[in-house]
Amino acid sequence: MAAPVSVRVQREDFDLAAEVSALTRGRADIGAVVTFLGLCRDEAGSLDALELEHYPGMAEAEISRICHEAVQRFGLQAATAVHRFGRIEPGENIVLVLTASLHRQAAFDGANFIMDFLKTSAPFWKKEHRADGSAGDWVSAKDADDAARERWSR
Amino acid sequence: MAAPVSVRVQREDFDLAAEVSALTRGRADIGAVVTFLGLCRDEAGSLDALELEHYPGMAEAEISRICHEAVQRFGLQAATAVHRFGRIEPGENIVLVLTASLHRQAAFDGANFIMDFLKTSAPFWKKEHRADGSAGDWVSAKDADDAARERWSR
Amino acid sequence: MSTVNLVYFSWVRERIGKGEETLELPAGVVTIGDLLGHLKTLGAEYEAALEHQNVIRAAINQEHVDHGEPIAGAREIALFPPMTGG
Amino acid sequence: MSTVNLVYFSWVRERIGKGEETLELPAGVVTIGDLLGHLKTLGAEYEAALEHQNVIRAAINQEHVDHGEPIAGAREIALFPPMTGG
Repeated sequence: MAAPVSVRVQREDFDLAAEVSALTRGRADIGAVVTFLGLCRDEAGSLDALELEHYPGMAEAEISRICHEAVQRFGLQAATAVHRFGRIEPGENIVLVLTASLHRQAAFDGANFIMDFLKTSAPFWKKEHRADGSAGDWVSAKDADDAARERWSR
Repeated sequence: MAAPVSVRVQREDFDLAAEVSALTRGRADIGAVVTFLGLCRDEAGSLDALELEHYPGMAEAEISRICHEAVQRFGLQAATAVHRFGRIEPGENIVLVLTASLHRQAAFDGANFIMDFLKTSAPFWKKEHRADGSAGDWVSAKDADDAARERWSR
Repeated sequence: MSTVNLVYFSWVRERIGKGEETLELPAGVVTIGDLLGHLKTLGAEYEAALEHQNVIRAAINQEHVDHGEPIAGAREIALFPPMTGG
Repeated sequence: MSTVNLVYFSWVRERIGKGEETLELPAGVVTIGDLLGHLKTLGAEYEAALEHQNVIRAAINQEHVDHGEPIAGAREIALFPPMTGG
Protein backbone atom coordinates (compact mmCIF):
# COMPACT_ATOMS: atom_id res chain seq x y z
CA MET A 1 0.00 0.00 0.00
CA ALA A 2 1.33 3.42 -0.95
CA ALA A 3 1.81 5.74 2.00
CA PRO A 4 -0.97 8.30 2.19
CA VAL A 5 -0.01 11.83 1.11
CA SER A 6 -2.43 14.65 1.84
CA VAL A 7 -1.85 18.16 0.49
CA ARG A 8 -4.09 21.20 0.78
CA VAL A 9 -3.68 24.85 -0.21
CA GLN A 10 -6.27 27.06 1.44
CA ARG A 11 -7.09 30.53 2.66
CA GLU A 12 -8.47 29.47 6.05
CA ASP A 13 -6.44 28.42 9.06
CA PHE A 14 -5.71 24.76 9.82
CA ASP A 15 -5.94 22.69 12.99
CA LEU A 16 -2.66 21.00 13.90
CA ALA A 17 -4.25 18.56 16.36
CA ALA A 18 -6.89 17.49 13.83
CA GLU A 19 -4.21 16.83 11.22
CA VAL A 20 -2.13 14.73 13.63
CA SER A 21 -5.24 12.83 14.63
CA ALA A 22 -6.25 12.22 11.00
CA LEU A 23 -2.81 10.79 10.34
CA THR A 24 -2.58 8.50 13.40
CA ARG A 25 -6.21 7.55 14.07
CA GLY A 26 -7.05 3.86 14.04
CA ARG A 27 -3.51 2.63 13.52
CA ALA A 28 -0.87 1.42 15.99
CA ASP A 29 2.06 0.95 13.60
CA ILE A 30 3.38 4.53 13.71
CA GLY A 31 6.31 5.17 16.04
CA ALA A 32 7.05 8.82 15.34
CA VAL A 33 5.22 11.90 14.09
CA VAL A 34 7.12 15.11 13.37
CA THR A 35 5.21 18.30 12.70
CA PHE A 36 6.56 21.57 11.38
CA LEU A 37 4.50 24.70 11.92
CA GLY A 38 5.56 27.89 10.15
CA LEU A 39 4.19 31.15 11.58
CA CYS A 40 4.10 34.79 10.49
CA ARG A 41 6.57 36.83 12.57
CA ASP A 42 5.90 40.48 13.41
CA GLU A 43 9.50 41.50 12.63
CA ALA A 44 9.78 43.49 15.86
CA GLY A 45 6.47 45.22 15.19
CA SER A 46 7.35 46.50 11.71
CA LEU A 47 5.07 44.07 9.88
CA ASP A 48 1.33 44.59 9.59
CA ALA A 49 0.63 41.46 7.54
CA LEU A 50 1.90 39.20 4.79
CA GLU A 51 -0.01 38.72 1.56
CA LEU A 52 0.66 35.27 0.13
CA GLU A 53 0.10 34.83 -3.58
CA HIS A 54 0.15 31.36 -5.09
CA TYR A 55 -0.22 29.57 -8.40
CA PRO A 56 -3.45 27.60 -8.03
CA GLY A 57 -3.14 24.04 -9.21
CA MET A 58 0.64 24.06 -9.46
CA ALA A 59 1.00 24.83 -5.75
CA GLU A 60 -0.86 21.64 -4.80
CA ALA A 61 0.85 19.62 -7.54
CA GLU A 62 4.36 20.75 -6.58
CA ILE A 63 3.88 20.14 -2.84
CA SER A 64 2.45 16.71 -3.65
CA ARG A 65 5.52 15.89 -5.75
CA ILE A 66 7.76 16.95 -2.85
CA CYS A 67 5.79 14.90 -0.30
CA HIS A 68 5.81 11.79 -2.48
CA GLU A 69 9.55 12.12 -2.97
CA ALA A 70 10.02 12.40 0.81
CA VAL A 71 7.82 9.33 1.41
CA GLN A 72 9.90 7.34 -1.07
CA ARG A 73 13.28 8.60 0.06
CA PHE A 74 12.80 8.24 3.82
CA GLY A 75 10.29 5.38 3.88
CA LEU A 76 7.59 7.49 5.53
CA GLN A 77 4.29 5.93 6.56
CA ALA A 78 2.41 9.15 5.77
CA ALA A 79 2.95 12.82 4.92
CA THR A 80 0.60 15.80 5.14
CA ALA A 81 1.15 19.40 4.07
CA VAL A 82 -1.19 22.37 4.36
CA HIS A 83 -0.18 25.81 3.04
CA ARG A 84 -2.27 28.95 3.43
CA PHE A 85 -2.56 31.86 1.00
CA GLY A 86 -4.07 35.35 1.23
CA ARG A 87 -3.59 37.86 4.04
CA ILE A 88 -1.83 36.46 7.11
CA GLU A 89 -1.11 38.52 10.22
CA PRO A 90 1.76 38.19 12.73
CA GLY A 91 1.25 35.23 15.03
CA GLU A 92 -0.92 33.41 12.49
CA ASN A 93 -0.11 30.05 10.92
CA ILE A 94 1.31 29.86 7.38
CA VAL A 95 2.31 26.26 6.74
CA LEU A 96 2.03 22.86 8.40
CA VAL A 97 3.95 19.71 7.51
CA LEU A 98 3.47 16.33 9.20
CA THR A 99 5.44 13.15 8.67
CA ALA A 100 4.94 9.71 10.22
CA SER A 101 7.41 6.84 10.36
CA LEU A 102 8.41 3.75 12.31
CA HIS A 103 11.53 5.38 13.73
CA ARG A 104 12.22 8.97 14.64
CA GLN A 105 14.99 10.00 12.25
CA ALA A 106 12.97 9.28 9.10
CA ALA A 107 10.15 11.52 10.34
CA PHE A 108 12.61 14.31 11.24
CA ASP A 109 14.44 14.07 7.91
CA GLY A 110 11.22 13.79 5.92
CA ALA A 111 9.69 16.94 7.42
CA ASN A 112 12.97 18.84 7.09
CA PHE A 113 13.30 17.76 3.42
CA ILE A 114 9.70 18.72 2.61
CA MET A 115 10.18 22.19 4.13
CA ASP A 116 13.48 22.80 2.32
CA PHE A 117 11.95 21.96 -1.06
CA LEU A 118 8.64 23.64 -0.31
CA LYS A 119 10.52 26.89 0.42
CA THR A 120 12.35 26.89 -2.91
CA SER A 121 9.99 25.03 -5.27
CA ALA A 122 6.37 25.54 -4.21
CA PRO A 123 4.90 28.48 -6.17
CA PHE A 124 4.13 30.95 -3.37
CA TRP A 125 5.26 34.56 -3.07
CA LYS A 126 5.11 36.75 0.04
CA LYS A 127 4.43 40.48 -0.04
CA GLU A 128 4.93 42.54 3.09
CA HIS A 129 2.46 45.14 4.32
CA ARG A 130 4.42 47.40 6.68
CA ALA A 131 3.02 48.66 9.96
CA ASP A 132 3.96 52.26 8.97
CA GLY A 133 1.61 52.01 5.98
CA SER A 134 4.40 52.24 3.42
CA ALA A 135 4.11 50.21 0.25
CA GLY A 136 5.15 46.65 0.95
CA ASP A 137 7.92 44.87 -0.88
CA TRP A 138 7.96 41.35 -2.19
CA VAL A 139 10.10 39.18 0.08
CA SER A 140 13.35 38.22 -1.64
CA ALA A 141 14.35 34.59 -2.00
CA LYS A 142 17.23 33.69 0.30
CA ASP A 143 20.47 32.06 -0.79
CA ALA A 144 20.32 30.18 2.52
CA ASP A 145 17.16 28.45 1.34
CA ASP A 146 18.85 27.29 -1.85
CA ALA A 147 21.78 26.05 0.22
CA ALA A 148 19.40 24.18 2.53
CA ARG A 149 17.88 22.41 -0.46
CA GLU A 150 21.28 21.52 -1.87
CA ARG A 151 22.06 19.56 1.32
CA TRP A 152 19.75 16.83 0.03
CA SER A 153 21.56 16.32 -3.30
CA ARG A 154 22.86 12.82 -3.55
CA MET B 1 15.23 36.84 29.10
CA ALA B 2 16.08 33.15 29.23
CA ALA B 3 14.06 31.03 26.81
CA PRO B 4 11.30 29.19 28.63
CA VAL B 5 11.88 25.46 29.15
CA SER B 6 8.98 23.35 30.35
CA VAL B 7 9.47 19.69 31.31
CA ARG B 8 6.93 17.26 32.74
CA VAL B 9 7.03 13.55 33.55
CA GLN B 10 3.57 12.14 34.08
CA ARG B 11 1.41 9.04 33.94
CA GLU B 12 -1.52 10.67 32.12
CA ASP B 13 -1.67 11.47 28.41
CA PHE B 14 -0.77 14.91 27.05
CA ASP B 15 -2.46 17.23 24.58
CA LEU B 16 -0.21 18.21 21.68
CA ALA B 17 -2.38 21.13 20.58
CA ALA B 18 -2.53 22.56 24.11
CA GLU B 19 1.26 22.38 24.39
CA VAL B 20 1.78 24.15 21.04
CA SER B 21 -0.75 26.76 22.07
CA ALA B 22 0.92 27.30 25.47
CA LEU B 23 4.21 27.86 23.69
CA THR B 24 2.99 30.28 21.00
CA ARG B 25 0.08 32.08 22.69
CA GLY B 26 0.34 35.84 22.93
CA ARG B 27 3.56 36.20 21.01
CA ALA B 28 4.25 36.96 17.36
CA ASP B 29 8.02 36.57 17.30
CA ILE B 30 8.12 32.81 16.69
CA GLY B 31 8.70 31.71 13.11
CA ALA B 32 8.86 27.94 13.47
CA VAL B 33 7.60 25.27 15.84
CA VAL B 34 8.72 21.66 15.47
CA THR B 35 7.00 18.95 17.45
CA PHE B 36 8.09 15.35 17.88
CA LEU B 37 5.52 12.82 19.03
CA GLY B 38 6.69 9.34 19.98
CA LEU B 39 4.05 6.62 20.02
CA CYS B 40 3.84 3.02 21.21
CA ARG B 41 3.90 0.65 18.20
CA ASP B 42 2.04 -2.67 18.27
CA GLU B 43 4.98 -4.55 16.69
CA ALA B 44 2.70 -6.27 14.18
CA GLY B 45 0.26 -7.23 16.92
CA SER B 46 2.81 -8.97 19.16
CA LEU B 47 2.83 -6.24 21.82
CA ASP B 48 0.13 -5.93 24.43
CA ALA B 49 1.61 -2.91 26.21
CA LEU B 50 4.79 -1.22 27.34
CA GLU B 51 5.51 -0.59 31.01
CA LEU B 52 7.68 2.49 31.40
CA GLU B 53 9.71 2.73 34.60
CA HIS B 54 11.47 5.98 35.43
CA TYR B 55 13.69 7.54 38.08
CA PRO B 56 11.49 10.21 39.67
CA GLY B 57 13.29 13.49 40.10
CA MET B 58 16.24 12.60 37.92
CA ALA B 59 13.99 12.06 34.87
CA GLU B 60 12.73 15.66 35.07
CA ALA B 61 16.20 17.00 35.92
CA GLU B 62 17.95 15.20 33.08
CA ILE B 63 15.38 16.19 30.44
CA SER B 64 15.60 19.80 31.68
CA ARG B 65 19.37 19.72 31.30
CA ILE B 66 18.99 18.42 27.73
CA CYS B 67 16.39 21.06 26.83
CA HIS B 68 18.46 23.89 28.26
CA GLU B 69 21.48 22.68 26.31
CA ALA B 70 19.38 22.62 23.11
CA VAL B 71 18.08 26.15 23.80
CA GLN B 72 21.64 27.39 24.23
CA ARG B 73 23.15 25.50 21.33
CA PHE B 74 20.50 26.26 18.70
CA GLY B 75 19.25 29.60 19.99
CA LEU B 76 15.74 28.32 20.59
CA GLN B 77 12.98 30.66 21.75
CA ALA B 78 11.36 27.88 23.81
CA ALA B 79 11.46 24.14 24.42
CA THR B 80 8.90 21.80 25.97
CA ALA B 81 9.16 18.09 26.75
CA VAL B 82 6.56 15.76 28.24
CA HIS B 83 7.36 12.09 28.91
CA ARG B 84 4.86 9.54 30.18
CA PHE B 85 5.50 6.59 32.48
CA GLY B 86 3.45 3.56 33.54
CA ARG B 87 1.47 1.26 31.27
CA ILE B 88 1.17 2.47 27.67
CA GLU B 89 -0.71 0.55 24.98
CA PRO B 90 -0.07 0.43 21.22
CA GLY B 91 -1.24 3.61 19.51
CA GLU B 92 -0.84 5.66 22.70
CA ASN B 93 1.51 8.60 23.13
CA ILE B 94 4.84 8.18 24.95
CA VAL B 95 6.79 11.39 24.52
CA LEU B 96 6.31 14.89 23.15
CA VAL B 97 9.02 17.44 22.36
CA LEU B 98 8.37 20.97 21.09
CA THR B 99 10.89 23.57 20.00
CA ALA B 100 10.31 27.14 18.83
CA SER B 101 12.71 29.38 16.93
CA LEU B 102 12.93 32.31 14.54
CA HIS B 103 14.00 30.13 11.60
CA ARG B 104 13.11 26.57 10.77
CA GLN B 105 16.44 24.76 10.95
CA ALA B 106 17.08 25.63 14.60
CA ALA B 107 13.70 24.21 15.60
CA PHE B 108 14.33 21.02 13.59
CA ASP B 109 17.84 20.57 14.98
CA GLY B 110 16.76 21.39 18.53
CA ALA B 111 13.97 18.81 18.59
CA ASN B 112 16.20 16.21 16.94
CA PHE B 113 18.97 16.88 19.47
CA ILE B 114 16.60 16.70 22.44
CA MET B 115 15.22 13.35 21.27
CA ASP B 116 18.67 11.86 20.63
CA PHE B 117 19.85 12.75 24.13
CA LEU B 118 16.54 11.93 25.77
CA LYS B 119 16.73 8.41 24.29
CA THR B 120 20.17 7.73 25.70
CA SER B 121 20.33 9.88 28.85
CA ALA B 122 16.87 10.27 30.37
CA PRO B 123 16.34 7.60 33.06
CA PHE B 124 13.44 5.61 31.58
CA TRP B 125 13.27 1.87 30.94
CA LYS B 126 10.73 0.04 28.81
CA LYS B 127 9.42 -3.44 29.60
CA GLU B 128 7.34 -5.30 27.03
CA HIS B 129 4.16 -7.16 27.84
CA ARG B 130 3.61 -9.60 24.97
CA ALA B 131 0.21 -10.23 23.42
CA ASP B 132 0.72 -13.99 23.88
CA GLY B 133 0.89 -13.48 27.65
CA SER B 134 4.54 -14.53 27.90
CA ALA B 135 6.76 -12.76 30.37
CA GLY B 136 7.93 -9.51 28.87
CA ASP B 137 11.54 -8.55 28.41
CA TRP B 138 13.19 -5.26 29.12
CA VAL B 139 13.84 -3.45 25.85
CA SER B 140 17.55 -3.39 25.04
CA ALA B 141 19.33 -0.12 24.38
CA LYS B 142 20.24 0.27 20.72
CA ASP B 143 23.70 1.03 19.38
CA ALA B 144 21.93 3.14 16.76
CA ASP B 145 20.73 5.46 19.52
CA ASP B 146 24.26 5.93 20.82
CA ALA B 147 25.41 6.64 17.27
CA ALA B 148 22.60 9.19 16.82
CA ARG B 149 23.76 11.01 19.95
CA GLU B 150 27.38 10.98 18.81
CA ARG B 151 26.39 12.97 15.69
CA TRP B 152 26.12 16.03 17.93
CA SER B 153 29.66 15.84 19.32
CA ARG B 154 31.60 18.87 18.36
CA MET C 1 2.47 31.13 -35.48
CA SER C 2 1.39 29.27 -32.38
CA THR C 3 -0.96 30.32 -29.61
CA VAL C 4 0.10 30.13 -25.96
CA ASN C 5 -1.57 30.88 -22.63
CA LEU C 6 0.73 32.82 -20.32
CA VAL C 7 0.28 33.39 -16.57
CA TYR C 8 2.35 35.74 -14.42
CA PHE C 9 2.85 35.93 -10.66
CA SER C 10 4.22 38.27 -7.98
CA TRP C 11 6.27 41.21 -9.29
CA VAL C 12 6.37 39.77 -12.81
CA ARG C 13 2.57 40.08 -12.81
CA GLU C 14 2.67 43.54 -11.24
CA ARG C 15 5.23 44.92 -13.69
CA ILE C 16 3.57 43.47 -16.79
CA GLY C 17 0.27 44.75 -15.41
CA LYS C 18 -1.80 41.62 -15.92
CA GLY C 19 -2.06 38.10 -14.50
CA GLU C 20 -2.65 36.24 -17.74
CA GLU C 21 -2.90 36.62 -21.47
CA THR C 22 -3.00 34.62 -24.68
CA LEU C 23 -0.38 35.44 -27.30
CA GLU C 24 0.47 34.42 -30.84
CA LEU C 25 4.15 33.58 -31.03
CA PRO C 26 6.31 33.93 -34.15
CA ALA C 27 7.92 30.76 -35.54
CA GLY C 28 11.39 31.47 -34.15
CA VAL C 29 10.27 31.20 -30.52
CA VAL C 30 11.23 27.64 -29.59
CA THR C 31 12.35 27.67 -25.94
CA ILE C 32 11.45 29.48 -22.71
CA GLY C 33 14.55 31.63 -23.29
CA ASP C 34 13.28 32.57 -26.76
CA LEU C 35 9.89 33.42 -25.25
CA LEU C 36 11.47 35.76 -22.67
CA GLY C 37 13.43 37.48 -25.45
CA HIS C 38 10.29 37.86 -27.53
CA LEU C 39 8.21 39.24 -24.65
CA LYS C 40 10.81 41.94 -23.99
CA THR C 41 10.14 43.33 -27.48
CA LEU C 42 6.46 43.88 -26.63
CA GLY C 43 6.84 47.00 -24.50
CA ALA C 44 8.49 48.77 -21.59
CA GLU C 45 6.37 46.90 -19.01
CA TYR C 46 7.68 43.54 -20.28
CA GLU C 47 11.21 44.91 -20.37
CA ALA C 48 10.89 46.02 -16.74
CA ALA C 49 9.40 42.69 -15.65
CA LEU C 50 11.94 40.51 -17.44
CA GLU C 51 15.01 42.76 -17.23
CA HIS C 52 16.99 40.32 -15.09
CA GLN C 53 16.11 37.40 -17.31
CA ASN C 54 18.24 34.86 -15.44
CA VAL C 55 16.24 35.21 -12.20
CA ILE C 56 12.90 34.56 -13.92
CA ARG C 57 11.52 31.08 -13.23
CA ALA C 58 9.24 29.27 -15.64
CA ALA C 59 6.75 26.42 -15.52
CA ILE C 60 5.13 24.58 -18.42
CA ASN C 61 1.82 22.90 -17.64
CA GLN C 62 2.48 23.54 -13.91
CA GLU C 63 5.91 21.91 -13.76
CA HIS C 64 9.19 23.77 -13.30
CA VAL C 65 11.37 23.95 -16.43
CA ASP C 66 14.73 25.49 -17.39
CA HIS C 67 15.06 28.32 -19.88
CA GLY C 68 16.26 25.85 -22.50
CA GLU C 69 13.03 23.86 -22.38
CA PRO C 70 11.08 23.74 -25.72
CA ILE C 71 7.60 25.21 -25.40
CA ALA C 72 5.96 23.27 -28.25
CA GLY C 73 2.64 21.83 -27.12
CA ALA C 74 2.49 23.83 -23.89
CA ARG C 75 -1.09 24.45 -22.68
CA GLU C 76 0.04 26.97 -20.07
CA ILE C 77 3.35 28.73 -19.48
CA ALA C 78 3.94 30.53 -16.18
CA LEU C 79 6.61 33.15 -15.48
CA PHE C 80 7.46 34.26 -11.94
CA PRO C 81 10.26 35.31 -9.55
CA PRO C 82 12.03 32.89 -7.20
CA MET C 83 9.54 31.48 -4.72
CA THR C 84 9.23 32.62 -1.11
CA GLY C 85 6.59 30.36 0.44
CA GLY C 86 6.84 28.27 3.58
CA MET D 1 32.37 3.29 57.42
CA SER D 2 30.04 5.58 55.52
CA THR D 3 26.32 5.28 54.96
CA VAL D 4 24.84 5.53 51.48
CA ASN D 5 21.32 5.45 50.03
CA LEU D 6 21.14 3.23 46.97
CA VAL D 7 18.33 3.07 44.40
CA TYR D 8 17.98 0.50 41.63
CA PHE D 9 15.94 0.49 38.43
CA SER D 10 14.74 -1.87 35.69
CA TRP D 11 16.43 -5.29 35.66
CA VAL D 12 19.03 -4.21 38.18
CA ARG D 13 16.15 -3.64 40.61
CA GLU D 14 14.45 -6.91 39.64
CA ARG D 15 17.58 -9.01 40.03
CA ILE D 16 18.62 -7.47 43.33
CA GLY D 17 15.03 -7.86 44.47
CA LYS D 18 14.52 -4.38 45.91
CA GLY D 19 14.21 -0.83 44.67
CA GLU D 20 16.24 0.89 47.38
CA GLU D 21 18.33 0.26 50.45
CA THR D 22 20.71 2.00 52.80
CA LEU D 23 24.11 0.39 53.26
CA GLU D 24 27.21 0.92 55.37
CA LEU D 25 30.28 0.89 53.12
CA PRO D 26 33.77 -0.19 54.19
CA ALA D 27 36.53 2.41 53.98
CA GLY D 28 38.09 1.00 50.79
CA VAL D 29 35.03 1.83 48.68
CA VAL D 30 35.95 5.14 47.05
CA THR D 31 34.49 5.14 43.54
CA ILE D 32 31.38 3.83 41.79
CA GLY D 33 33.56 1.01 40.45
CA ASP D 34 34.58 0.11 43.99
CA LEU D 35 30.93 0.17 45.05
CA LEU D 36 29.94 -2.25 42.26
CA GLY D 37 32.74 -4.59 43.30
CA HIS D 38 31.65 -4.40 46.92
CA LEU D 39 27.97 -5.05 46.12
CA LYS D 40 28.89 -8.20 44.20
CA THR D 41 30.27 -9.66 47.45
CA LEU D 42 26.87 -9.29 49.15
CA GLY D 43 25.12 -12.25 47.52
CA ALA D 44 24.11 -14.11 44.39
CA GLU D 45 21.34 -11.63 43.59
CA TYR D 46 23.87 -8.77 43.46
CA GLU D 47 26.24 -10.88 41.41
CA ALA D 48 23.44 -11.60 38.90
CA ALA D 49 22.42 -7.95 38.70
CA LEU D 50 25.92 -6.55 38.31
CA GLU D 51 27.55 -9.43 36.41
CA HIS D 52 28.24 -7.33 33.30
CA GLN D 53 29.64 -4.50 35.33
CA ASN D 54 30.62 -2.35 32.33
CA VAL D 55 27.03 -1.98 31.12
CA ILE D 56 25.77 -0.73 34.50
CA ARG D 57 25.09 3.02 34.54
CA ALA D 58 25.32 5.10 37.70
CA ALA D 59 24.04 8.44 38.91
CA ILE D 60 25.08 10.37 42.02
CA ASN D 61 22.51 12.81 43.37
CA GLN D 62 20.53 12.33 40.13
CA GLU D 63 23.34 13.14 37.73
CA HIS D 64 25.06 10.63 35.45
CA VAL D 65 28.61 9.71 36.50
CA ASP D 66 31.35 7.38 35.25
CA HIS D 67 32.54 4.36 37.23
CA GLY D 68 35.63 6.29 38.24
CA GLU D 69 33.63 8.96 40.06
CA PRO D 70 34.29 9.26 43.82
CA ILE D 71 31.19 8.65 45.91
CA ALA D 72 32.21 10.68 48.94
CA GLY D 73 29.36 12.92 50.05
CA ALA D 74 26.74 11.27 47.86
CA ARG D 75 23.19 11.57 49.22
CA GLU D 76 21.82 9.08 46.71
CA ILE D 77 23.49 6.67 44.32
CA ALA D 78 21.43 5.05 41.55
CA LEU D 79 22.38 1.96 39.53
CA PHE D 80 20.54 0.97 36.38
CA PRO D 81 20.89 -0.50 32.86
CA PRO D 82 21.27 1.63 29.72
CA MET D 83 18.18 3.76 29.27
CA THR D 84 15.42 3.03 26.76
CA GLY D 85 12.99 5.93 27.03
CA GLY D 86 11.69 8.17 24.29
